[in-house]
Amino acid sequence: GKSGNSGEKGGTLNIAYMAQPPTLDPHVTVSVATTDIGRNIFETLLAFNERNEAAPLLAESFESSEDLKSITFKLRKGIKFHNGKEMTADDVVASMERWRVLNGKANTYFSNSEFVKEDDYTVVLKMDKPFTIAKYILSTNINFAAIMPKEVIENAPKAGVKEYIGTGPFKLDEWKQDQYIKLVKNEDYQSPRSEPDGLVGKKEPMVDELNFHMVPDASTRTAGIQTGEYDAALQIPYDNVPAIESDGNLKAITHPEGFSTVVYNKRNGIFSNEKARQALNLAVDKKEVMMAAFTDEKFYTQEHGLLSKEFVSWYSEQGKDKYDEYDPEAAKKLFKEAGYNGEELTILTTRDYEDQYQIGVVIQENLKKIGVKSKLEVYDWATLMEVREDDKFYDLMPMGYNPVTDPTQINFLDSRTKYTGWSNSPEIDKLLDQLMVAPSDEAAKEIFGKLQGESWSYLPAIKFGDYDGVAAIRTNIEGFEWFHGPVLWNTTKSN
Amino acid sequence: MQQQYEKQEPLLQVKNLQKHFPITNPLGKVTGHVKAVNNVTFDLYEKETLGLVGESGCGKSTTGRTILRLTEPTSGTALYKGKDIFKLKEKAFMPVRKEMQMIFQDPHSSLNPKKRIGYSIEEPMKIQGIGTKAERMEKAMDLLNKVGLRRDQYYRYPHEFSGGQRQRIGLARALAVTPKVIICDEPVSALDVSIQSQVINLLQELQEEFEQAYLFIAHDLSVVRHISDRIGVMYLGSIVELAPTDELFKNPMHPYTRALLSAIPIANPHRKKERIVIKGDVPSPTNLPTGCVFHTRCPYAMDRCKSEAPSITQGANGHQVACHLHN
Amino acid sequence: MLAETRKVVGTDVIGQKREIAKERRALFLRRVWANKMVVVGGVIIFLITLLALAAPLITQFTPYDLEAVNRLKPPNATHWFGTDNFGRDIFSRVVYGARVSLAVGLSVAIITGFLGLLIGMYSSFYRILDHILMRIADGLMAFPSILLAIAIMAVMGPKPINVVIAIVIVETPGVARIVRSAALVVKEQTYIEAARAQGASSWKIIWSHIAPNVLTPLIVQITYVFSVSMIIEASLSFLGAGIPVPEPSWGNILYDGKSVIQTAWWMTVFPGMFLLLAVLGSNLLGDGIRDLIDPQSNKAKK
Amino acid sequence: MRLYILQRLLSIIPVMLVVAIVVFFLIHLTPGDPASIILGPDALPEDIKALRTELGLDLPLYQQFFSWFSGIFVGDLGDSLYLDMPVLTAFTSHLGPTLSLAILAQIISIVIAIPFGIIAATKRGTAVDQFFMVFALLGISIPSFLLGLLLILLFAVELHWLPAAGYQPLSAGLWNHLKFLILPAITLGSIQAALIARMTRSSMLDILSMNYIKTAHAKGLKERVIIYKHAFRNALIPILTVVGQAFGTLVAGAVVTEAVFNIPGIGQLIVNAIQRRDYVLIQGTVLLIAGTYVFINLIVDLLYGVVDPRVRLNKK
Amino acid sequence: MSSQPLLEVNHLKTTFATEEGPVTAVDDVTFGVNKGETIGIVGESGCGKSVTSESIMRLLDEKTTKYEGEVLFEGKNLLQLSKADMRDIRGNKISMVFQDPMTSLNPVQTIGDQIAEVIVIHQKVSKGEAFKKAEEMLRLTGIPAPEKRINEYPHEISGGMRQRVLIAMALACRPKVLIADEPTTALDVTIQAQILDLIDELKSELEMGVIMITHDLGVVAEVCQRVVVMYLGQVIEEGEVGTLFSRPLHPYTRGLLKSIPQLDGDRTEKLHVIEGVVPPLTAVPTGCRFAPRCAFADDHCTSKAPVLEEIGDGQKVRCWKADELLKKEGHEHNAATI
Ligand SMILES: Nc1ncnc2c1ncn2[C@@H]1O[C@H](COP(=O)(O)OP(=O)(O)OP(=O)(O)O)[C@@H](O)[C@H]1O
Ligand SMILES: Nc1ncnc2c1ncn2[C@@H]1O[C@H](COP(=O)(O)OP(=O)(O)OP(=O)(O)O)[C@@H](O)[C@H]1O
Ligand SMILES: [Mg+2]
Ligand SMILES: [Mg+2]
Repeated sequence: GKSGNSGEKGGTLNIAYMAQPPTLDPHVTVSVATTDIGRNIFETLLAFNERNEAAPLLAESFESSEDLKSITFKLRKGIKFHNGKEMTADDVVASMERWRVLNGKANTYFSNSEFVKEDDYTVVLKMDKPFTIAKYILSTNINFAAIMPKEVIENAPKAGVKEYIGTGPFKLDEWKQDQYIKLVKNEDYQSPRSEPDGLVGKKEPMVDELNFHMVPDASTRTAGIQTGEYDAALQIPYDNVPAIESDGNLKAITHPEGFSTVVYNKRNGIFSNEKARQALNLAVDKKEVMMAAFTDEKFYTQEHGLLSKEFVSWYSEQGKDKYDEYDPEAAKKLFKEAGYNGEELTILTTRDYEDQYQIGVVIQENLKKIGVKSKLEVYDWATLMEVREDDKFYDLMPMGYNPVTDPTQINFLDSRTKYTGWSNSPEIDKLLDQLMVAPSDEAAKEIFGKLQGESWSYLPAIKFGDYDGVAAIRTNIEGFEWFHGPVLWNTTKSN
Repeated sequence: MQQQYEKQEPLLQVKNLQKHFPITNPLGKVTGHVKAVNNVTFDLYEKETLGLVGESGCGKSTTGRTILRLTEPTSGTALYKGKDIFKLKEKAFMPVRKEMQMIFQDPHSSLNPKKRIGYSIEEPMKIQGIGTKAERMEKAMDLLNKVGLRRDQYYRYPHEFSGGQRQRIGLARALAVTPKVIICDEPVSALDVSIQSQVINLLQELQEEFEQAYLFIAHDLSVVRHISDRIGVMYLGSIVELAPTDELFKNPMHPYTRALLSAIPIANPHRKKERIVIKGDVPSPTNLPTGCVFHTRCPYAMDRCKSEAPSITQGANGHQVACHLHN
Repeated sequence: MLAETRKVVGTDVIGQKREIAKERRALFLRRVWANKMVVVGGVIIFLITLLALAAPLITQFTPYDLEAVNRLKPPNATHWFGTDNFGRDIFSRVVYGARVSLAVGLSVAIITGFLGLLIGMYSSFYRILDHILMRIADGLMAFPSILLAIAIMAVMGPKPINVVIAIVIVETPGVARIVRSAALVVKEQTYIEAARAQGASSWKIIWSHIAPNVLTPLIVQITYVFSVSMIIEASLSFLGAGIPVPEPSWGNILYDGKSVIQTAWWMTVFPGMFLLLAVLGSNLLGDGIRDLIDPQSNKAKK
Repeated sequence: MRLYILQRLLSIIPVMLVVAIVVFFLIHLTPGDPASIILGPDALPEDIKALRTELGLDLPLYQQFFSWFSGIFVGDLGDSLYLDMPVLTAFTSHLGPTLSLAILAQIISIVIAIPFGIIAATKRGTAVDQFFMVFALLGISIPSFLLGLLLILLFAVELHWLPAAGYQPLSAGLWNHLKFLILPAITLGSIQAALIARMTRSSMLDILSMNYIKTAHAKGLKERVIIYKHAFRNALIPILTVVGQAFGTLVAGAVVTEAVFNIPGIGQLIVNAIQRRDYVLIQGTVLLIAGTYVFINLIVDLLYGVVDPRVRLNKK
Repeated sequence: MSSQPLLEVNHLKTTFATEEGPVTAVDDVTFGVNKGETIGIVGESGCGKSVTSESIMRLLDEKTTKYEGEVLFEGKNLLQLSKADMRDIRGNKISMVFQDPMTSLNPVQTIGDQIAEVIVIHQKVSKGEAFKKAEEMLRLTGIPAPEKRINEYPHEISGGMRQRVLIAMALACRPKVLIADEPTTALDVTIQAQILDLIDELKSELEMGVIMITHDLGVVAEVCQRVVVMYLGQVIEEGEVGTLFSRPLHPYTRGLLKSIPQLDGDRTEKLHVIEGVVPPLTAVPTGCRFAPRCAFADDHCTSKAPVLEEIGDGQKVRCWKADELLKKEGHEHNAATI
């Protein structure tokens, strides 16, 4: 809660955004756009505070039972939906039940659990086994557990609800497909009282309108904020940052954006052999990878940890030694041992995410240096999504992931999610299971350390590091925060 | 001469030839016809030159083109050596093509502008597989010489020639394969008199040598008179009079023929003569007059002429005429 | 008398023919030289082609050597055209990129030229075929090239040849239409009738009489296609469906340069200049060749 | 005449048929799944399957084709999978920006290209001719994503004369509407201008050597009158053809330019639809573009008749 | 003859710049036209008749053409006139009927428009009046129902009518000089006769000078008062029609006249031809240009170019042997032809 509400109220905040979300229903999609825009409309029972701890938002408070098999949520009273109806336990149960089925992780971990109403302002999550990290999953900010009115939930089609009614500080006013999404201030918004803290605490809609303009071309976003057409522009290309910084009216804001990896195909081809995976780990210059993709140390951190440094509570040194290894000669030998004999490897990538493509280029060059042939297969994102499901199609796939808030959200670890790459480590699976039922946070942390170590030796993927994104705002914007996405309440615009 | 013909079998017999071009509206629906050729009947004998004269647009070229099946006839027959060539399939017609050639009226558009004239002249030989490459080239250069051009012009393009020269190239092309019948569509109209006589002499020499028959279409009656054995006079798609040359000039029977003959300018400033002026405009070929096609402009038109089309009558000396005045 | 001239000349026909042919060649060469457009265009294209072919000899770096620390360095003694966002040498990328771009431009131009000629000619000649082919062409013209490119690349794999196929499909209908419209006019000319009168087959009429007369618009159109296909390739890169990288093409160098245009002008200026030169050269060459093969245009020449 | 127009309009049907079949199978053969795109990369297979069922994507291909195709005949192009609106609505709402842009670009290109072409033709072989033609070639040598960006940097970022990107409908006022379109229209227009200028020049050259131009000189007319009144109108047919085609391609989507200037037009619609594998929308849009194409060609053909009386008769 | 010719062409020389170097298509052409007189120009195809007439009007492409000599009209040298002054003369005081009626009319304008246009610019009358005049001109040329034709396009009327439209256009401003370049080549004799009559009538009415270019010596004999014979870009003989036809002096003229097929001639006899071919303009013979084909040529002829000389009776000839020929066969000839 650094920034107060010093600025003036009112005005319209024009934000240049990258892509239109498929829907604003956070239950049905993992789209980041849905999160970034949807978090202004919808709220959750729990959300992360600045230390990435689960904290109550629509809940007044929450409490785990002794046996860790249930969590009780006390709801805040007097919260009104945008349609004027008051939020009660019925709405919460309906929403949470729908989310529990639709969210991938929740569906796995809460498959035998249930939300039940205790009274109008109390809801209990009942689980079949102790589950420590349940609160983190509930606070997830992507594909999040938005609370909507019960009636809306009941009429919701599979592809997402059509009426976007939440409790958030802004209401949806107009969605002009592929042009803009306009939100207006929710005059009846009921804010938590405490100081602003991450996604919780005091939230006050300061501007009258939030206008998300869909501007897919990055150069155009940059130009648009330079001319003042936009007040904020997200995902500014790194190479445009100097231009932003040299402009007295503009400010560049760097923020954690995700982590970079290359995923192995562990079911078919050479990388089904662990030795080959380790060979690649030795062959790739991780600094060069990060540099090529993210241009400057300002924008990335070389980091071995599965969760980024901000997740202080999860930090562990395990696996760092493996991360630091770089030895092309040894790599060459190891590849031989793994049975490599001159075949051409396929690196699957897309230019829709430029960093992934650039990582692909660097990997290819690094492989070439040790005499391993490879080709880049570049597809558009939609095609990539389909072909990567084919275990004969590729050997390596550079992939970036949004920051995760707990280890269970890392796709490539768990063999049971059947995520592309097809990890198959009983060891990792076992550690994940243990982690979830760990009796305490300390125990969880220790298990996580083991998990991280194991993952660096099994190598389902190589993590290259964490990277930042850059947003640009005009200097007359105050209170613009970045926390797992833009935080636009409490933001003001002066003239 | 004509007595001679009677004994002989005609080489080409054209009977009741008709060619109507459909006029279509934008939808492709036929709204009417240009009756370019209505009733043309004539015989062409070996070694003979048959002149064909008439008003511009009366269907002379169309007659020639139809006989070569460059456009399909509407009705009628054309017997070449006894075979009806209109009934032949395209393949079976090919050998006949070899024996019939045409010199086209328009020297500007009848040569491919992108081909050297040597190529154009050699092409008919090539199509019919005559000679080797060198022989063909030799012959083409020879032909150029014959029609009064220079050998080194073999490599030139049509646009480098004047209209008259182009007409001679067309002639050379028609002569490249020795055909039996040549349809000469105004082969000398763009030439000045000196070259004109050169070409006419050449045509006559070749006729002697190869026993060719010519259908000779022209405006210039003095030329037609000089070269033709017989002359047909066309008006609005029909042959109105056909007679041996001297007979026709001595004794023109159809009023149109008379007007035509009287209008010939004579290259002698000391001689003036009376001209028969025919009034009115040529009727449209889409909307032919009833009865005799000439009645709208005929100074002697009778009631009968308006309603009844005259049939061709055979007169003495092989003189045929289609006119109510003469039967 | 005519026979006499024949004899006189006939004695030395061979010599004379040789003489004429020699003169012709000389005249043709003189015309080529006199045609400034052909000379300038030809020299430009020749030089670029030479540069592309000699790429390994004149470049110090391969277009793939990356050195992330050296990214976006302005032109200097080692990197004549500077470096790109991977620290790769732009000079070598531009030179090698010429290979891909020229290959795409040329192959698209040649293939569309050939197909367009074929389709245009036959549809102008046969009515029923015309209806079928032109409807298909109309339909194909409506297809966004990006859709075709993505579809083809997705189905057949991201290979340069598929970029060519995609552009060919999009560009062919236009070429075919131009050829057809010109051929329809030519078809009605008397000289076509004359060829028919001599018994020429349809094949001969189409290919040796109509075809040479539609060459002028065809050449103009295919030089246009040559230029445009290099640009389309660039645009496909922009939309993520261009020449599969990291193979350099002017298109994808330009595209990479676009995001750094404010800080690294050299990434767009150099490939852009080459693209411009190639377009200019090909158009000049095309116009010039048209003038050369069009016998009529000589007359109007000074 | 009316019948003729009707017949021409009916010829849309075979075109549409071809397009419909090709686009349907092309897009369905292309990898990518709309359901998994809507649900995102981490969606569970069951959810994707359920959504596929809901969207009717699990039916056999031919069945999908026929249900879509039969809809066309009653004017139902289906609903977009992604955009939550009927295809027709999506198309018409994106058509406005595209049309405005296309018209403005066309005006710009014509205003530049035709005088250029005419002057180059009348000054054939001189430096003026060469300068104009090289200038015209610049238009086709710069990819639009680059030209567009350069224009933005110059006129929007540096000079602040015009906005960088975006779109305002005509209802927001003429200037508000136009100011967003000027730069993209120049970007597009410069490409078209190159082609039109070249065509104008060559067509004018043909006409200027015609006999009737000599007749006009012999009448004592001024050079300007001869060029504009006698020559230009005769030269217009091939020019019209390229203008028509150019306009067609503009309407079919100035994909890149619309992306650079963020104009919500047909080009953006189709690119987004492709990236999202919005089958129904792609099919419908391509079909409608084909229809537009046929329609534009019809107008061009009718204009031929206006320009040249001979064409009215010779129509086959 | 009359004191001052209406139009006088003096030593006109027209040179084209071509790829193969400069080509002089018209070289030293001199003749004049008087009021009410028709002068015929005849000669081999390609000898420069059209270039001569277009040079008078300065209609050739200025960039590639060079004119020398002078064309005097009303005391002014047309070759030196400013463009604007020249425009005043074209179509107004001197007009021209082109060789090819099929392509000389603008296909996209109505006939009325095209005729009225010339009237509007030269006579400064309103458009409506100009149309009335145009209609009147069409009627004069014998086109039936001109009020209907005036709204038709060139492709809708026949070749003969187009020819008449061109004549109407040329005569619309009642010019002082009419240049008619083969106005009847494409027409049959009956229509040809009509058109010639028309030109003749208007000539007398307007006191025009007419330059009639034609191949048809019959036409020349019927309508011209004087004839100019050209060969390879030069005038080789000029004279009164009567004189020239009865006493041609230049061997080429003689050959030409002898080549005409006579209506009452012997058909079995071969037509006379002039031996040899015309040399190309890029290789004109030094000396007399006709010498290589001339039966009378000697060394003097092939080495030295003759000049156009007056022989008497207004007859001029460009031949070294003219005197000789005149003496030798003057009387025989008269007997032979007539
Ligand atoms: N392909 C065609 N379609 C329609 N009408 C035609 C066609 N060819 C010729 N005609 C018409 O047929 C009539 C006769 O034409 P044709 O060319 O045979 O005349 P012609 O006697 O040769 O005239 P000319 O002496 O001018 O050459 C004309 O009215 C002409 O317009
Ligand atoms: N623009 C030009 N450039 C070069 N040569 C030309 C040009 N125009 C005409 N000529 C040449 O000038 C000569 C005279 O041509 P002109 O048209 O005057 O002949 P003509 O006497 O009118 O012939 P015809 O009777 O065939 O009309 C020809 O040899 C021709 O090739
Ligand atoms: Mg004819
Ligand atoms: Mg002439």
